[in-house]
Amino acid sequence: MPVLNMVEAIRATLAAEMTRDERIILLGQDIGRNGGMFRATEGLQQRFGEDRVVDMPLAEGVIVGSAVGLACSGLRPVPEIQFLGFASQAFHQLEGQVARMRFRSQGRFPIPVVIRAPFGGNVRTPEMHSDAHEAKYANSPGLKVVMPASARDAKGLLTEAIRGEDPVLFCEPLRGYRLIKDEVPEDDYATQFGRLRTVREGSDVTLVAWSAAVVVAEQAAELGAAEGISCQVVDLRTLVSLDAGGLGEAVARTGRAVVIHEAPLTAGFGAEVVATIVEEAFWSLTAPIARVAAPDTPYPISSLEALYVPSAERALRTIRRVMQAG
Amino acid sequence: MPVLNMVEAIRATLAAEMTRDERIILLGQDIGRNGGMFRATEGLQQRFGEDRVVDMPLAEGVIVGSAVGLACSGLRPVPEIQFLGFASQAFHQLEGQVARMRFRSQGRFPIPVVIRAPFGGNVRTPEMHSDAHEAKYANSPGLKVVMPASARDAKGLLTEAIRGEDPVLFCEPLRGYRLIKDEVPEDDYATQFGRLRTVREGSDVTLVAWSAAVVVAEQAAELGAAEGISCQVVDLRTLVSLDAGGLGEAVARTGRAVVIHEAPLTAGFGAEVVATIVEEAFWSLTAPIARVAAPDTPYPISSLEALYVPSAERALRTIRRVMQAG
Amino acid sequence: MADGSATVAFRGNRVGAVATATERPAPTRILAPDGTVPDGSRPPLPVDELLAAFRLMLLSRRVDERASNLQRQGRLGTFSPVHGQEASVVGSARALDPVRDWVVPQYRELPAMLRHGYTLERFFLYFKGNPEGNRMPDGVKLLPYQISLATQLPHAVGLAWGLRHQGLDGVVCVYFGDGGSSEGDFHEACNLAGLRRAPVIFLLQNNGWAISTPVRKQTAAPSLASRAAGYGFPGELVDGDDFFAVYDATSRAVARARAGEGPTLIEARTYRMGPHNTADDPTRYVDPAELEVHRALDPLTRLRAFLEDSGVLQAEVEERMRTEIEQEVAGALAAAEAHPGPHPAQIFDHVYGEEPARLAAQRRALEDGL
Amino acid sequence: MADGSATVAFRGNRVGAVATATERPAPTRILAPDGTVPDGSRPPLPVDELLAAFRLMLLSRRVDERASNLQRQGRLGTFSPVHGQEASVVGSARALDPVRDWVVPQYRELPAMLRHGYTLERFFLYFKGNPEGNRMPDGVKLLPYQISLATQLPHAVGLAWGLRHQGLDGVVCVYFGDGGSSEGDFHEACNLAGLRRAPVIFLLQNNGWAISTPVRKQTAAPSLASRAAGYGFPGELVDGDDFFAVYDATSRAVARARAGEGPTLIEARTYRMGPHNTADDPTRYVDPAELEVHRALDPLTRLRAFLEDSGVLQAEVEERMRTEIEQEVAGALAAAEAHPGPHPAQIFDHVYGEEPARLAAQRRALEDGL
Ligand SMILES: Cc1ncc(C[n+]2csc(CCOP(=O)(O)OP(=O)(O)O)c2C)c(N)n1
Ligand SMILES: Cc1ncc(C[n+]2csc(CCOP(=O)(O)OP(=O)(O)O)c2C)c(N)n1
Ligand SMILES: [Mg+2]
Ligand SMILES: [Mg+2]
Repeated sequence: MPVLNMVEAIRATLAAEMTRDERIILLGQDIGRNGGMFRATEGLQQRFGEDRVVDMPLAEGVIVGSAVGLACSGLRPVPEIQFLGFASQAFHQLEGQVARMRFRSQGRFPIPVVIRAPFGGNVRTPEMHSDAHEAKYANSPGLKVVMPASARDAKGLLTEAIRGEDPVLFCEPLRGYRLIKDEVPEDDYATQFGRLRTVREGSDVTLVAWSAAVVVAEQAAELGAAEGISCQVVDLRTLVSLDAGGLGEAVARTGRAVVIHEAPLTAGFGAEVVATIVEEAFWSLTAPIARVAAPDTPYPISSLEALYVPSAERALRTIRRVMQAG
Repeated sequence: MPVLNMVEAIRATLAAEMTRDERIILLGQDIGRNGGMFRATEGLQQRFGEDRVVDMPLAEGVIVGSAVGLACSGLRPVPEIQFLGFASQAFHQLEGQVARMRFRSQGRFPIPVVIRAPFGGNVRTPEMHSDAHEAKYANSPGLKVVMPASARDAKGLLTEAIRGEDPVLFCEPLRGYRLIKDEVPEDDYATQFGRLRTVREGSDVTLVAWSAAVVVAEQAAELGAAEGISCQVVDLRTLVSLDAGGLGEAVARTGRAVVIHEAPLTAGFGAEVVATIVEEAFWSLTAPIARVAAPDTPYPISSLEALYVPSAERALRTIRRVMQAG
Repeated sequence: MADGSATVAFRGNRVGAVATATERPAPTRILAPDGTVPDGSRPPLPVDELLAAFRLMLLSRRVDERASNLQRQGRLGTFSPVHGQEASVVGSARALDPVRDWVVPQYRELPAMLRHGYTLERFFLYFKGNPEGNRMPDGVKLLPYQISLATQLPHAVGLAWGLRHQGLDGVVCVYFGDGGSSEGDFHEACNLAGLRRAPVIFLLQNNGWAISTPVRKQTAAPSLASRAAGYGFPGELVDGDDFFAVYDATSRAVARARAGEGPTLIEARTYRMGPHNTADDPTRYVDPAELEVHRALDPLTRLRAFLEDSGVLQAEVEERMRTEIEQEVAGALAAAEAHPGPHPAQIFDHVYGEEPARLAAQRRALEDGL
Repeated sequence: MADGSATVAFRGNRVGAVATATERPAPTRILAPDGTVPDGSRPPLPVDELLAAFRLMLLSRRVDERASNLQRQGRLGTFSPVHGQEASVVGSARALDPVRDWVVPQYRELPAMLRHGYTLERFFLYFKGNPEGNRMPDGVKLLPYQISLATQLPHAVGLAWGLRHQGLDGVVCVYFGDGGSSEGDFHEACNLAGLRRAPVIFLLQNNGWAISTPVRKQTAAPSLASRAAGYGFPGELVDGDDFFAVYDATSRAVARARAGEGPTLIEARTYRMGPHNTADDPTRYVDPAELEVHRALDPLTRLRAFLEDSGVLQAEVEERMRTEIEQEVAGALAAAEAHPGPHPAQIFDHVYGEEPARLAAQRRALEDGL
């Protein structure tokens, strides 16, 4: 099986799906000749032409908003927002339009639109480029929110997203584009939404994460192992659809849970994970569930980001605390 | 003490603060001659002039965005967004600009801007007018999120918001504008953020709510009392700043908690409440914390909204379940 | 240059480059307020087309009255009358071909929607709170009502672009107001439309008001049509109370779009004769004198005068139309009132194509709770 | 009218109302690319002003080089050079009065910021990742860098309006690019500025590119300046590589704004000679021939030629400037490198005026963890 990094897996998947289905067109800033800021669309304009890989003007609202109309015309647009932070400019189109057109039209106009957007810290970008906004979109019914943490899943989940009938916000970890590398099957497969992935088995505590934070969780699990703490690591993969049952079962196995994410703590998606665990696995809990998140401050300037984004060391401190509790 | 409804309390507070501080100016759609959709600014333009009560063009982004600049010039703007759902059009200015200018400028430019916006269901408005988006803003560091549930608090919290140095999203319950009526002291007072209010004492279960859902919680408590369930009701009042300690104490007293809110369940602020309770009062819990929220669907058309918005009956069913647990 | 402090003004080829716009342009007009055609041209429309248009305007006016009454009786929710804007809506809609063209509405364009294949029954259903009322009949080329102002403009551009991408020759006509034209979505949509030469017509109904905000507080632009220049396509200001002027401008825009020449912005200057919606009290902010001026420009009266003068419309014909309309409205209302109404679980329908497990559980919980 | 099917075209007073804009207007120019003034007028600026402007352009060019080198060495973060746009930035900035006027930057206007009171030391600090670098010195009338494109435009309008509201006579000059001009914020800001006659200058630097997107893929508008008409204020297209043209247009805009006549949109047509930023590789998308054309229009060379021809600038004078600049840059860099660097808890500073208890607890936890 070939080993690909995440951006390669995404590029290959886009190419494969575009070959399979003529209705797919890509829209975004600098995605054509320049191949995208991170080369996710490199070579695709040459291959599929300017009509299917479209350089868009600098206006996120209409990148997303025109995708709604393109979908109504029968196409399957896959817009890219250069950085998830700038999807805020399109927030009204995302939460109010992309997410609701099917409902509003009582099924007449499904919106099979996949919005790709990178995000995530520790890559020394300026303000707003790293912001983890997933919770806002998870609280926007009608949207699905997908956050792969491996190249294999990037392919499987993107395939599923593109072939599905529902709008998907597909968030890609900036730092993982090149750093995350794993074996990606060459055959055609789609990874069902709503099923978490057990990344590592463990018996003392369950670490719950998604996107690049899964890597942090794995590192923390390594550190924990060195101290004799056995950490299970689960990757949620899709926040909507949430695998509530799987989450409950995973935590029930260890009785303890730590959630790790890059977004600020308050009202981050970690809160939903805790609430879901409480609903699904309360009686098996032997310690309070803890969250490791960014503090409730805006994403800081580059020299301070290593302290801001949850690290394996910070996660380990919390894991220790949870192990001592109860 | 005079009894005022909520919109009267808000109007009186705006007038009092504008009299006290010349730097305050109001901006919004239809707030002048028309006095606002719900008459919150009725008579204020006549009294303070067109320069201080400004009818704005139909563009939420620049209503919020120009407030940032007005604040930088030394003024204290109080923009109104006609319905919180349309703040989505200004989302990039709210979460990216209003919330962050102080941080970005390292304190040089504080943004003492209070954005007022009504929301909430069961008033038969069209799509988007009733949406409860508070969780998205609570996950936007730099903003404070305030949600009064009584006329007295509307005055106290609005006064505090306007006099403070921080940007505040001040959400007003549409249904409560006229229905919520209580005694409002005539003297000058400001209600500190970050302190929940105990609305009703009770010993079996703690109901946590904010804004119009507090009324639902009180009704549910009444229904519960009839069945011999003693419900404590707490009103969070400010989501940011969150009274985490007070919340933990309140729940510790009963050992059980039910959170009630109007927003869709997944990643709603109820999740944060659960997570916070777990952090603050885990060992005193005798049953899983439960959430009563809207389903994970867009706000529906008027004839279906009574089923969508949490009702006292629905809350009661959950309370019973929580009482039977454990 | 040693004493470079001289203060003579610069000269340059400044003239061509400075764009000032202070003149208020006059709207294109074919039909005078008294129903005559001053330049003597005979509007080139077949009689049946003229009668159909007039009938649709009459129907619209009647639905406004009926629906307002029903709303007062609590039999219908809040809705926004078309009153005063009939020529603008009908004149543009009838220049489209419902078989291949699309209409993207805001919420004040009922006759355009009807002409395109929407039904009065669904209209009543919708305003009685039934979500089915916002499902456009299959095959009908209409997007649903849009509550969030101007958000439909990017949709319309995407739709037009998508049609063209697929080699279809449809044109998209998107409606919005003077208020909506201030939203960022207007700008982004126009700019993209220009770039992609999308076959889209931006039909801006400038009816003088955005709720209580008069257009002079909405913009300092002497005309909204003039904005098209900033996107590289034509803009046209027409008398929106003149059926012919609107029909003609739209027809030309359709022809341009169909021929691959791209978008057009049409500003139809009209007037909202009624309240913003049935919950609004315009006496709080509308100057009665201004209203009187516009009453004299009533688009329906104007077209009737022309049709009567040209011998196309006789009193009996209008009478017959009115009777038919009465029956049509009554029939649609009865059908809507006989409708079983939405099932509670309809809250969950059509949210997703593939329903997440959590939502399915919520659906079951609701059904159990009933 | 019986055979109303005739197809003669309508006639109306269509002419005045149709706005088409297909001609590409020529930018205002005073100084020819060879440094001569074709119409013979003597630019009315004092010698010391001319030398100060030239020196600032020289400084900017030098900082670009230095900072690019430092970035390659890993001593500085990614930044966006001004290279090619010096006349546009300096010409506009020097027409402002730093004592009362404000500059609202995007991120590519270092010389305008320096002229207004920002320091090179802070510039280096900022791009070394120290948040202090984005704190404008007290009293200096400058907003911080803005990363989110075009979001600063509404701020600038609010600021200008606020100054006027308080009876101050300051003018706000806000910078943005051809890319940013496509954002909805541009439209909403311009429209409000027109309505409030805000004393604001929209200084649009059309440098041909938004990262890899050429301006022809950004808009179909023949000129971006033409958009001003749609907001009721003047727009002017100037040669952005001509210091005098930019200075002159800005001066007139300042005068208008100061006199209460409201906003102006200035499109300075220039060219980005370098990469978008130090992480960008323009060879992927810039045609080398196009770059050559623009190299010949270099704004610095052009102004130098004029100054030398007019006897204002001698080789020794420029040499002396260069030496001073070298010292200035080295001094600022040394000071920035000597700076202790941010304290970790600075993450928490300036988020709120009144810090919520939870944030205070997070601060303590971080400090404990260190
Ligand atoms: C984005 C948004 N902001 C505010 C509103 C509330 N609102 C509903 S209608 C209206 C005025 C619309 O005016 P205009 O666009 O001129 O259309 P008209 O009602 O005159 O047909 C407003 C402010 C809304 N529906 N959407
Ligand atoms: C809202 C937003 N969208 C996207 C980006 C990413 N981005 C940074 S610079 C840039 C191009 C800007 O072009 P232009 O406005 O012409 O300014 P220039 O870089 O040419 O000075 C883009 C797309 C951003 N910073 N903000
Ligand atoms: Mg209007
Ligand atoms: Mg540019």
